[in-house]
Amino acid sequence: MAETTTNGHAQSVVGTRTVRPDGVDKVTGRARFGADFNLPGQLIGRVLRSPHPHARIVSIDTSKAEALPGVKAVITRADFADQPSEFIPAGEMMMNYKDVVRNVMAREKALYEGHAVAAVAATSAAVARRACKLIDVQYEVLPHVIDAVEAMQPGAPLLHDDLFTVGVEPRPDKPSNVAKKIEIKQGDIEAGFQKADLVIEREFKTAPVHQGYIEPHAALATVSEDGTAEVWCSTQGHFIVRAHCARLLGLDIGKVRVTASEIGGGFGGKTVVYLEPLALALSKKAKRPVKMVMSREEVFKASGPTSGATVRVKMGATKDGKFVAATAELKYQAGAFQGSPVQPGVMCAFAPYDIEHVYVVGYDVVSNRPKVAAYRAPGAPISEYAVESVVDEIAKKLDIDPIDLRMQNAAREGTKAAYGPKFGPIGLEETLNAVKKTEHWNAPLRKWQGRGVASGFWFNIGGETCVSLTVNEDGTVSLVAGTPDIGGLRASLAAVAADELGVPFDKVRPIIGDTGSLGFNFLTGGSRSAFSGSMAIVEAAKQIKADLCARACKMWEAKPEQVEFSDGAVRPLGALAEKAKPMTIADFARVAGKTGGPIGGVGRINAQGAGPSFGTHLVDLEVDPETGRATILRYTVAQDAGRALHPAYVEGQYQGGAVQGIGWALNEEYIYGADGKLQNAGFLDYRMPVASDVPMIDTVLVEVANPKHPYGVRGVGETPIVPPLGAIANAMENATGIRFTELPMSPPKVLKALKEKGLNKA
Amino acid sequence: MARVVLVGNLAQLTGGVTEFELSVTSVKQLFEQLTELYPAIGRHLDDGIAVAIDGQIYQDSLLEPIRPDSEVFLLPQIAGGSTSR
Amino acid sequence: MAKHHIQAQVNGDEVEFLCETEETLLDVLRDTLNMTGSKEGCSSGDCGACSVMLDGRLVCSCLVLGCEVGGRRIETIEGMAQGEKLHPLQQRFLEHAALQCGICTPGVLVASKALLERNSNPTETEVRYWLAGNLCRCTGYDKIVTAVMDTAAAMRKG
Amino acid sequence: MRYEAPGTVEGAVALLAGATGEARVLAGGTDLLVQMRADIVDPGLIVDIKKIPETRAITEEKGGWRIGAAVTGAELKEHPKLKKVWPGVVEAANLIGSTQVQGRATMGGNLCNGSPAADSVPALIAAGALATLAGPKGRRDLPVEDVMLGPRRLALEKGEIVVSFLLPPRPPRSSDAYLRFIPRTEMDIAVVGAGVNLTVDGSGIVTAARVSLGAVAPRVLLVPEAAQAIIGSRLDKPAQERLEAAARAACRPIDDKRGTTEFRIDVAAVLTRRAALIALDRARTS
Repeated sequence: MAETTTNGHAQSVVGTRTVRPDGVDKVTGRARFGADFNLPGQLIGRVLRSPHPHARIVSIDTSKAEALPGVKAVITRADFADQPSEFIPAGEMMMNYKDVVRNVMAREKALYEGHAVAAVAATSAAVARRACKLIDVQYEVLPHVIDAVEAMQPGAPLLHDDLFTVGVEPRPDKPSNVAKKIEIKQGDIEAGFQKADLVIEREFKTAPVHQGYIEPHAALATVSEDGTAEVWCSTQGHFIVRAHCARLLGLDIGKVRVTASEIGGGFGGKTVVYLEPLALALSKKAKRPVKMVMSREEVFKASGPTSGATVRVKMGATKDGKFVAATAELKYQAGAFQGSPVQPGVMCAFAPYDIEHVYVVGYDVVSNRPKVAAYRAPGAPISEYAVESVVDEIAKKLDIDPIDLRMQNAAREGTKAAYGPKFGPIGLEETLNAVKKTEHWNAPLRKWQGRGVASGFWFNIGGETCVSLTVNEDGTVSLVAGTPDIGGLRASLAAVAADELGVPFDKVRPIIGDTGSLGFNFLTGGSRSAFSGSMAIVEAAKQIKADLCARACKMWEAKPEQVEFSDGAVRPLGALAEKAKPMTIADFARVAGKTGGPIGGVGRINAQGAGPSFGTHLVDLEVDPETGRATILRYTVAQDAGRALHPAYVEGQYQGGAVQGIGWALNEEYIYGADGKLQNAGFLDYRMPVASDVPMIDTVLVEVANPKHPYGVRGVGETPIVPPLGAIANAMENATGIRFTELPMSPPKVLKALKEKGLNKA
Repeated sequence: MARVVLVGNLAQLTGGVTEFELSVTSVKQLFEQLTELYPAIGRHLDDGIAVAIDGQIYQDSLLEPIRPDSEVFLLPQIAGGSTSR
Repeated sequence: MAKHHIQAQVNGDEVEFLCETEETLLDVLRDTLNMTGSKEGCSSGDCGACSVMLDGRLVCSCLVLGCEVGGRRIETIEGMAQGEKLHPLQQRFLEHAALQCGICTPGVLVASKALLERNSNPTETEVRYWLAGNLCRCTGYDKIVTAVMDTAAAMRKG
Repeated sequence: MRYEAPGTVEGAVALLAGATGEARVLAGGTDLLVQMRADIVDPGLIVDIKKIPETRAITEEKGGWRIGAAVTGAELKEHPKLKKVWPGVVEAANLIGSTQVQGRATMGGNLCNGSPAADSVPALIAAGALATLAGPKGRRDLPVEDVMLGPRRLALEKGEIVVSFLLPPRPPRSSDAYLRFIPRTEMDIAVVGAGVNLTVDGSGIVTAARVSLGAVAPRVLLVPEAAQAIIGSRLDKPAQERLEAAARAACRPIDDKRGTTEFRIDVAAVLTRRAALIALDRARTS
């Protein structure tokens, strides 16, 4: 890889495909994930969950369970103080503490099948299992509602009698299941559609899907008599876990120490707390460490997923293809408590395009399902799938190449985004061009094969970040970051540190520190960790360089302008160069004590300037007309990374996001029975793509530098899951001539549609 | 005078007014002036609001400077960028 | 009833343990023998994260009872590297960035090793179907398949 | 929970016959262990039959093949001869689960789990396989189609186990095939399964056939009407249409999370035709 220069320092490691520092532990089984931690004397905790989707909890009798030998603690709603209504950021979405305390442990009502109603800690898993069966819960079963649209109807079963729709003036006098109505407006919609030669309006439905991380939630907690607490858990944000746990258990934040284990996938689903407060409460009662691990069934029934939704999109275009007006109505399932990702869904819907007149309205709707959690670009894949489908139909009706149509309307630097502000430098056009240049775009297709293209957008964020760099006695560097590393963060941050300080990559040891070792870090989410972390490292390295230059000046009796730091050493300039030899970081390390003490820097920032990220996906698939089964044949992802700190792990984000999107589009869904119970709470019937379901995923790394970042970095983690749904739906239309408006496009649905058109013959 | 635009539901707290001309030099001043005009909006500005100054989005950053010719948008925070704990 | 007293061979070492009938080989490995390299993703044989070799056969250790393995030979991820030296698959998984979060990696590596021991020159399709029982949610499988095929090619050259 | 691994059929039968509470036979365990974990079953006794030599053997017998009930899918696949003679049976057994599951799963377990969606059962029924049972009253042979009565309901008496399967001798120009439909390429339970076994004469006319369908009724079906539809034909278009019609007529499926009634019937017809054509092609060239 060619050497490039940013901010005057030569880069040798950034942009190369280094072996990740945490890699060896992960290929040898040594890496410790959530369930791999144990403490002497630990108890095993287990949760008793509601079998009913909606029921008033009349009484809970735990006496029989407490009497069982080996049971050391039982907790219920009575063990958690109620919380006032107050919104806080729960990972990538807002959540209300009043709801958080009710979600971790049901209070007045159980609001979904799998809702925690009690928990036990016992000397073995077997005893805990038996104890749960001995807890007597009296339920008054209530009528339930699963579908969001049904939940919006008057007379639908009401989940919360104190929930009044926000965003409607005047404030409704009756409670409902609609928590929030949000709108964005731009220009004059009526006037806009007047200018349209072609107007297309369609309604789309998507099913709720789970993040599907392979590692179930796990937590190990211990609380001592003086109220100091320690937690080891699998999370995307241990500082957030600390904040939530301290709040729910009434502990001082400073007394709670949380260590993030290696995390076995999160995708947004590990940004909230489930087991951690329960393990702490049990440990507090039992005075012993308590370990809790969810089963896969619990993961499906009581964590995640993201919203299912109904989306109506209307777009108007002139006959030469200019988009003149667009409206959308989004109804997102929030699950049992308000807080679906409908807000970002609303803001992202038309973000890739330059449209003068836009109106989008969204509804946040509760129903008897698990509370949704963030999932990779929360809310965006749903609304953008609907829009990309309509865009594809416009291209077809106007007989314009779908890439050219997107290019003609693409947002570019200076375009006023549908959600308000103007875009800075962005790479949508570049990704469209990149896709058009691929051999894939022009490859021939056979009968029953189809090709689809779609673009996608995600904001990306920065946020509070604290990173420390310490130069050790031998000149090696310890890097401590506070955002859990899910997909190669340590490799990226170590590369930046190596370049900033001019030390070899393998002399930098990056670790993820616990909450006691750094200032507050917001969680790994919003595609922020490499973006913000690398900014903080630049800041920390700056401090070290300044310190070393100052020490050199003292040692050489020189003035600041007579020295400079470059390529890993402080160098004397001009005349001074005759008397003094450059001093490397290792040289300083050896005399650190003599020259003022330990050498290090701490980057403490609230990272701003996150660069929006755009991607365009291209997919070929083949449909078996006799069974309705679609096979993905070929896939290409082009996305703007700004600057790829570690190209292999950026590609990995693109490929992983694309395949998650394939699952969302074709087979994944939460299936409920009339009884309101989840019927496919396992990997067998919740059908995530397996290795034989997908082809190689080709990637094109587009790099339109983000001017607000020292290396030009943009977040890359979330955008890759946005385009697949639309691209695959468009490919299905291209293969069959049928526009599918409901996800997943599973074989029974596809075959039914083919039959209705009399196409179900090979 | 900086041009200030409210995006989304905030306008409901200003009786529907979505655009202002305000002479402010920082986000902090902007919030103070808006709160004087519309006390109801204050609580919402404390948290959950992002500010876009000339196209660049800032997630709760009170001290960002605003130039006289700046175009400022107040929008909901994206992806929980808020850092209140 | 009393626990079963089992003697077996794990990664070449003779081990002895006590277990209840309902405890799986995975429970025994992780909780009794403290070998946490094999992961529990589903305990129903659907994710492959607990893959181990049992008398030379690839199995999900969550679908084997601990009391079944008396006198048998078990190989886990912990036994894959030879002393200081990583197995070629482990080395190439690192070089190809074939892991992200890494939770599925031990199972994928054990399964891939089993494949290459039977088929030194697998096609992409053969690799994908052999690994269909190993779920990975991070990588989209691309770099995993590439790493396995690249390792096979290198091992054929010897 | 008691665990026993007897070395003889008699030993296993005695244990099961003498059991007071719920007793379960453990072969590959790929269903039993999952059901135990999910609290669906909680047996007081588990009898592991893998230590019994005859449940683990594949032997030639009177021109046919005897396959032990506890032989794994992987072992079937690796057998040098079996795949040539009974490709349909072997490919069906090899569709049960992942590579890992193949290392454990057995046809005995697949049958005795009592699921209408069991992959190996339609192939065994199409093959005309007999199940050899052993119980307190001694041994008996039962056609595989008569072993399963309904979901989780078997014709086995208390203490009775399936010891092995007997695949009959093969006339020349005979072969079989099994196809199933799943939404993914692997790791799913069959939404529909179709097994076809047939013999053709020198001129390529079908002289004998057996057709079996899985996952379209409370039990795996033997469909004689479907067989009749192609016997005497070269499986030309009209014969294929008769075959599909007969397959459709036999289906009595349910709507569930894996597929709708309509979908199952449509796909059953398609898979039956496709499996028949594969079997025909194999028979001609065998």
